[in-house]
Amino acid sequence: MIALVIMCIALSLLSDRFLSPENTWNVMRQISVNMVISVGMTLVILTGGIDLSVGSILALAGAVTAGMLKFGAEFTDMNLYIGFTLLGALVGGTLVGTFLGWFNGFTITKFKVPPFVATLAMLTIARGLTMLWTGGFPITGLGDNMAFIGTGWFLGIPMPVWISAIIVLSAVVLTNKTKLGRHIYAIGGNETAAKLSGLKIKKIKIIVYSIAGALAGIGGILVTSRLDSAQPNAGFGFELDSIAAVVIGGTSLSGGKGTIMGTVQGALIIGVLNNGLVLLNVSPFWQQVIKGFVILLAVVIEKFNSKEE
Amino acid sequence: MIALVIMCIALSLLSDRFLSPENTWNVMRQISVNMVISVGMTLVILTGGIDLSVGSILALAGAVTAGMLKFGAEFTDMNLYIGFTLLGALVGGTLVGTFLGWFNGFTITKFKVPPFVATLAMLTIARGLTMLWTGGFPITGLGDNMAFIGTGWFLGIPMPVWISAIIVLSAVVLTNKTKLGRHIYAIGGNETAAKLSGLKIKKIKIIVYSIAGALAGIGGILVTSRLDSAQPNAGFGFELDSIAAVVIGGTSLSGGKGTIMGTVQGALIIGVLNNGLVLLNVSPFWQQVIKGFVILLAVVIEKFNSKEE
Amino acid sequence: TTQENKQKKIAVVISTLNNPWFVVLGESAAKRAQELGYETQIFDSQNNSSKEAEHFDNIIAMGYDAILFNPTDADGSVLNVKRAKTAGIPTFCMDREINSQDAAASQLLSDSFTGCVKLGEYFVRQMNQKGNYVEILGLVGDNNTWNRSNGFHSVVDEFPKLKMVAQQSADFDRNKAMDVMETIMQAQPNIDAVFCGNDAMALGAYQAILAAGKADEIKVFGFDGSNDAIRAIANDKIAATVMQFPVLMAHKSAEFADQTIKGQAQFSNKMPVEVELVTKENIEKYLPEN
Amino acid sequence: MEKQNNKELPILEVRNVSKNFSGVYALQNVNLDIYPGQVTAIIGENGAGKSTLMKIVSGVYPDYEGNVLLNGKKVNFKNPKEAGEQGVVIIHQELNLIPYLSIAENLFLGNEITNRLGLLDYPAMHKQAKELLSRLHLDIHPSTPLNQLRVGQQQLVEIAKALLLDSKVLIMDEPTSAISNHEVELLFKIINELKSKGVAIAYISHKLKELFEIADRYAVLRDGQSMGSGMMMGTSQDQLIQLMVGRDLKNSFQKEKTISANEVLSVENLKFQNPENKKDYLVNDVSFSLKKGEILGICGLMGAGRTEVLEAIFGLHPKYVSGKITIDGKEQKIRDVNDAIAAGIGLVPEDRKVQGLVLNMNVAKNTSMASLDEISKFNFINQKREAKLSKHFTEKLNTKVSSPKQTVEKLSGGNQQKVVIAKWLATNPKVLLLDEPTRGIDVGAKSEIYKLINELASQGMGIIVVSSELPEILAISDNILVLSESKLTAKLSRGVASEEVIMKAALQEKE
Ligand SMILES: Nc1ncnc2c1ncn2[C@@H]1O[C@H](COP(=O)(O)OP(=O)(O)OP(=O)(O)O)[C@@H](O)[C@H]1O
Ligand SMILES: Nc1ncnc2c1ncn2[C@@H]1O[C@H](COP(=O)(O)OP(=O)(O)OP(=O)(O)O)[C@@H](O)[C@H]1O
Ligand SMILES: [Mg+2]
Ligand SMILES: [Mg+2]
Repeated sequence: MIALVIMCIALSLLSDRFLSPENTWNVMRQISVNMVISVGMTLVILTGGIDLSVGSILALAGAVTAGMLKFGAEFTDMNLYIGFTLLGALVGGTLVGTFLGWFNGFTITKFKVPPFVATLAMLTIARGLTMLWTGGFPITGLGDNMAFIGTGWFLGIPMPVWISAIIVLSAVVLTNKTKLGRHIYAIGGNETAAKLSGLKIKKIKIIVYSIAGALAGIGGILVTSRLDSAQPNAGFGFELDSIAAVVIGGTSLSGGKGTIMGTVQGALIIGVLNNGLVLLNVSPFWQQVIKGFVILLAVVIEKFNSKEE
Repeated sequence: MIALVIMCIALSLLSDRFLSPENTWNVMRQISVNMVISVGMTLVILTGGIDLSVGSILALAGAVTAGMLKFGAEFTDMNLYIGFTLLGALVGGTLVGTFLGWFNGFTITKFKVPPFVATLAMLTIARGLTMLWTGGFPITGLGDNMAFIGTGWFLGIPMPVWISAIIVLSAVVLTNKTKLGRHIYAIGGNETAAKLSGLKIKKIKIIVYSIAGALAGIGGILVTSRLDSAQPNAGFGFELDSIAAVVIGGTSLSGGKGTIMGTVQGALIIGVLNNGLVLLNVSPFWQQVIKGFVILLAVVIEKFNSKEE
Repeated sequence: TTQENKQKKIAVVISTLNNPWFVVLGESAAKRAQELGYETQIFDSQNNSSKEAEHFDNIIAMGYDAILFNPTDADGSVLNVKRAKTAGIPTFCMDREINSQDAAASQLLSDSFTGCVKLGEYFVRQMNQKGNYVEILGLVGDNNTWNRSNGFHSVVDEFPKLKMVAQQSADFDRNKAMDVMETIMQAQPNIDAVFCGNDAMALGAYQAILAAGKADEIKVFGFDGSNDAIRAIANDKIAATVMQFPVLMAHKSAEFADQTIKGQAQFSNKMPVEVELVTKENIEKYLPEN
Repeated sequence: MEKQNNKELPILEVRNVSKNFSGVYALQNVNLDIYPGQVTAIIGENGAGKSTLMKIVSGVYPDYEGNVLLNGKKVNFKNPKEAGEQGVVIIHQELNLIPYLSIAENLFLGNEITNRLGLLDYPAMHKQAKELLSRLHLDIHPSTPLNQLRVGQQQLVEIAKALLLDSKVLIMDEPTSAISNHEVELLFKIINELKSKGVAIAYISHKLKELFEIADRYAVLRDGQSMGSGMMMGTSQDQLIQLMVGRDLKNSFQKEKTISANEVLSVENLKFQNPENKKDYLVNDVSFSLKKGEILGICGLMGAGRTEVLEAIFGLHPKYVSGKITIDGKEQKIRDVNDAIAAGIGLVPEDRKVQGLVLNMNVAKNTSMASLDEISKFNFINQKREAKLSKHFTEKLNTKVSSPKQTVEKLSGGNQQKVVIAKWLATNPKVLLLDEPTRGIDVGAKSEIYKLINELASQGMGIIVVSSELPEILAISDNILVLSESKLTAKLSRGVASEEVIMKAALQEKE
């Protein structure tokens, strides 16, 4: 927390733009996709796993949504149907994500493939499927209804921010207030003990990877909607950004320890940093160097701070 | 082992070229860089850590070597000096890698930054430094002596194969026969017990990350030499390939368990697969899908096989 | 007016700085804008449309006066440009187009398709209309890859005796192209030429061919007109490339932006910038000495 | 009334049960009866198969040969949950708790209380948890994360977790291995309450004295086979040992008087500041000395700071420790473990699995861990010397291993403990610190470890033993220190010490 606050104070001193409402919404909107994905990643990492496939799943889900929209639109000219088509496409995209996530969970629990390998394979597979589905070309022109999801405003707040906020809140409730949430922590904390307490380890893991897949799917819809276009190479490298948000947020890669709110902070630190470096007109090459050091510093500050408590 | 053998048999049935001596050397040469990096990665993972920065360190070390060569060449026209310049440049590149690896180890042990975050920061930092050093342009035309390292032959075996073989053998000796090797396994197996037995945890970790950095540096020299050019974006994504080789080779990401020879197999599986898919002229779209499934399959086969024993 | 211009800012958004060609494009644009008295900032989209969208958000929030823009994608970037336009910021596309007639203030395009048509024609002549060739594609999810490939094939596919024996991707990467070419040469003993989606891959492929001792047998064709490739043509290493003019496009775009800001815009909305075929025959023109 | 009627019929019957792990039989045709309202002690050496049998009964291992009958009906539980639902509940030997969850969350894991919305009802869970904890005199808020508790407290939580379920058959697999007398008494009170309610209890422990206090019946396992069963009443300790190990064990820890006049270790004003609270001391101004050949016992209640005394001497917390440590008349600055090793100190830690061993390494490698320098040249390990070293100590300590290449994971607790001791003996220490060296170890192995401690002392080593088992401390120590609330409250010599005197000193500061 303290690292984020220091960063924000420093940036608001260095740039009067930083705290402007536009820029604030900007940052919030920019991190929304990473936030959505990172919520799923947090759950996966809490069980002691990892999911490298989120970026590719995002791309495939976005492409499927876009494809269904265009395909669906061919069937009907009536306004009535368009709404249905949009909903259908959104559900379709999310389901594709969920299914691939489920498949991750399935290979991990059924064949005991290490999560790193299983999801690395899925990273490749889903990317390949995206290429096959799109033929390597973006799918564009998805209509205003679709665009609203990524670019619209509702009650003075950007839609992507609503969506990520709702997902974050649900995840907070899930992790803190539900059985499933406690079981996720239990599995990551001590799998043997969890098993001896009668928890259904396999089922829970499959659910968690499916959730991660579903959220990657929603992330794909957001990205697609914002660009009014599904890009075949969307989401490339997102897995690292997402894992970074989770780990910077204090969640342990060995599982069992961490919070959704920590991840939110991690995503904010990365987002604010990216935004700040651009606001300050740091040259792109230097940006990378500075970014690395600031992340190190932020983590060190948090470490020292949490020790004091 | 069995998965690799099955793959080789299948490929040799599908393509009569696969087992030809040229192609064999090809595969060996192509995996040599990943092999060199993955040896370092294995050591890091054995201690329970991870190193995401190898790709960027590779790029910086390659660029520094190339830069020193060109810069050094300006000073002298004499043949005598060129040899010296080459050696100097090679040492320089390797030292840069070693230093960055040392810095990883330093932040991890001194400030207790999780390895994932520390090396992720280094991934960004080293890439930025590479861009700054090269200005974003490749450094090209490094001379025949330099090219020999990556493309030459010695006693009928390609130089990169010699280099990676020597490194692999040294690492096998290191892990099996030396105190340091034993300590690496002990730390990864049970850090508390290792500490209570008087092992110098911090020192050992710093050494291991430095070795990983040095090997990434050597990898950078190999890549640069092979292409006769240091590319600023060299090594992009190599960390995943390398971790994949280690994990497919049976080393556990939680540390303490695994072997260098396992990693060699992992690197071979990936290398043979890449080679086979191109040999069979599989369409680039399908390649990724197939690659993902074959890796899954390979790991499952190995699992079942090792269970039988 | 210099006084006024001092406060004005121009953003340069480049699809990726991971490729020297785009570094030249970006830096030339920024330099020219600075010469014209503007403050500039370069944004690296890292080949990622979402990243690019973020940059546009930031640029609009920071109140830039114009954007010199090298899009990541013809379709995926349209909304960004429209958003900037709504915010009153004109966008000037460089090198790559966006699929919209009126969103951008101008589009100075280097036409990959036409360039590859020219290259294809030269290729056919060099090959005497027959032989086996290999194609190495760039990133398969990038539409430049397909523009180039399609331009090339629109010519070459007319000649049935020119047979494509392998088509593989090397992600615009020199190292990967070398690996891929090495392997293809194993599967295909008789190759007469290789067409690569950019110069980096062409040089990587050449490196593989050289190591295999087939430098005299296999002709290499690239695309971009990078310095390394020009030198390689001069040294008989590769056969041809297509010169695009990043500096020209960058300078022109910066000047258009300047004119627009000053309210004296006089240029047409969309203009192709000629790309030129570079071969042994006309190499003199492109060598750095000249 | 019904309970009364059932008293003479077993509620749980094990009939000809066998279990093999990849071909090796851990149990063969075992029979066992557990009666309601009675405590049945299951006894046997390490590795006899006690835990395995209990895991079969409680659904952890669903695959086995033979039958298990509950109330006369055949059952085959597929998982622990199913067993729990039918009233068969187990407290596992290994702590099976989740480190980062709170006490309450651990207690209710898998049986959470939810409100009408399906969300967790923390107030209700905390209320129940509090009641339960107070029965065990554990005054810690149920929302405390488990990893902030010490091993003993964790064991109490593990017990509480089982009590939460409405059990008809309660299996306790070494519930007292990490807790001291005071807590054991509490537990026995609870067991007696359960008995009177008609709960059938299976009780496993290596502390024979305990069994005579609490058990009504016994059943003995040896090498996976039933060796006999009967009523505790009228059976002697020697008879039980005879059944367990198949031979007589002489209680041979009669110490020869070999204490020399030379002081090997002296500790003056040892203080260990609590890292989490600067005003608090985990070890408060402790001074004592140790002579060559002396065995010094340290007693105290759970949390008295016994472990901390050893860790402070061993250099584990240099930042927080002050005081003067002298070895062989030379003052030593011990800033880390290496300094301690160099000064001639070895520490056999409290928790052998977490602190003592690298479990997936083999016996030889664990043995040489702290003395690699001696067997290496230019950083290269002389593997022949390593093998010799390991062989020397397995023979000397009579460690049962199939080969030096066997991973320690697969050894029984007693043999694992011997490997840890061997690791320290290999460094040739002048002073050996042993923290709970016989925890979870069977009578046979225990007496071997006592014998070993004696032998080492008679060779001139200075030895400090921390133990919660008073009879053990009384039997082997020349002198005894008692700690209470971080302070030294008594120094007793062999003649003076008795359980009563020690307990009084241990409770001193509390009052
Ligand atoms: N999961 C397992 N896989 C293989 N062998 C096992 C396993 N669990 C136990 N064994 C073996 O079965 C035998 C019985 O072990 P068990 O844990 O039941 O002994 P125990 O009587 O409880 O011993 P202790 O008193 O040390 O707890 C031992 O030889 C042990 O090594
Ligand atoms: N890591 C720690 N950080 C802070 N306080 C601790 C820590 N470990 C133990 N303590 C505290 O130090 C005191 C001594 O605890 P400890 O368990 O070591 O005593 P002990 O006498 O060795 O008991 P045991 O019988 O469990 O071995 C207790 O008050 C405990 O709460
Ligand atoms: Mg047991
Ligand atoms: Mg203790």
